[in-house]
Amino acid sequence: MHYLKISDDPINVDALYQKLVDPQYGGIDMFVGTVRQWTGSIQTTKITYSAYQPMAERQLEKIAAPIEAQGGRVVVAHRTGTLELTDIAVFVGVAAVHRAEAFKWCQHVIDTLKHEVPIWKKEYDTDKVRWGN
Amino acid sequence: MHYLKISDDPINVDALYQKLVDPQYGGIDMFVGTVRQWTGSIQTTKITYSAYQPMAERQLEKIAAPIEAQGGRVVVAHRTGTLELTDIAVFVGVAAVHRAEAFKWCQHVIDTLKHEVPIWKKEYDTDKVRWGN
Amino acid sequence: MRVKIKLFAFLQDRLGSTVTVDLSQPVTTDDFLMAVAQLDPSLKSVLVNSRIAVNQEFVTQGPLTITPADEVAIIPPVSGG
Amino acid sequence: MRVKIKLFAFLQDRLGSTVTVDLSQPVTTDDFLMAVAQLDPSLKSVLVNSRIAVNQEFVTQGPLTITPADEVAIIPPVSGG
Repeated sequence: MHYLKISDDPINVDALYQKLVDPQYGGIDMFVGTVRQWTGSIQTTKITYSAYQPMAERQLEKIAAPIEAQGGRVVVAHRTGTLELTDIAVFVGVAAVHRAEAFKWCQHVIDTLKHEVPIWKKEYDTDKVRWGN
Repeated sequence: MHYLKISDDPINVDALYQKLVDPQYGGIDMFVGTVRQWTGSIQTTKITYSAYQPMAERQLEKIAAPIEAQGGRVVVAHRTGTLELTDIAVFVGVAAVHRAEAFKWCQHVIDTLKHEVPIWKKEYDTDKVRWGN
Repeated sequence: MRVKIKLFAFLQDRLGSTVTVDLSQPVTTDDFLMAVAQLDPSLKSVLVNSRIAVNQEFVTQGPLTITPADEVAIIPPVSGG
Repeated sequence: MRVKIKLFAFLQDRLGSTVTVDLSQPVTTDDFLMAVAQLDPSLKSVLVNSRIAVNQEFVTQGPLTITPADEVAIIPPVSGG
């Protein structure tokens, strides 16, 4: 039942929320990562995301599988391409019977994604271009 | 900047998400509580929420204030009236510079709401009507 | 002194949205709860788990001095969210 | 044996989306990284923090036997999310 997608398409929060709705669930936690303007004194103007797309979707599959095996539902969307300030880079949503699991699993997915999923950002800052964090 | 509302109006995830978007933030965590069908062997058909509305909004204000003082933004909406299965009872969204704070604060708001905000549910189950949890 | 008390949830289903009780000042939170329990002893188990709000703020046990302008409410265990 | 390696992110900006290197079997992950480092020694600091994927799965150090059908990629530190 999960939905894991890496694409150039803009991310629509409401459409992804709808995929998590089910009478069996009572708690849905959603994390949205957006393009932030300031990191200390560094000013970002845009970010380009690229991915090793088929591997990235396989890695997401591995992160989602144990959560789904425990009865949760996982929805992840990650943008590629060029994003402006406030654009959504990533959406992670987890639906669960109870809220504590929804929070725990959602945080686990985004934390793991940031280490194990081959996606990279090229950040255009006013002083220079930076790869990664 | 926070938005705290208790009302009979249906909750629109996208409209509330938009209130959290700001170039200063990079992480937005949103919790949505929906009407669940099964609690063990008890089957719920609908829930009516009622509130001591002005006090409930004051209590939400107290929960949000320290988070906003630390730079976050808090958006909470809670329904009153009769809700069917999968309807949204509560939306809690927190925007922060970094994701760890967004998660921590969002969970804090919903956990505290469930103890300190005068809202009550009357649950219509197939076997009987139950007040509270 | 006659004090009007707002009721909610299960208490409101049983006794209506307000009750009026006689109390002597100063009043403890237990005095409010016990005055309502006298109206319907079957509510005692809910009342012992309830809190008191005066002017939309939770109050600790008291003693409190209440004026007719004050808004007093009994807050049974909440179950929002 | 000649092996085609996919590159991403900063490495791709510098060397293009694939490079071909000569390696003798069996191969360790360090062999892949060092072969690319020889093409541009300034990339060494990124390469030492990179991982190897074979057929879209991370692999540990090896030794590995690679066939022409295998898809080999160097995965620099990821920064999605």
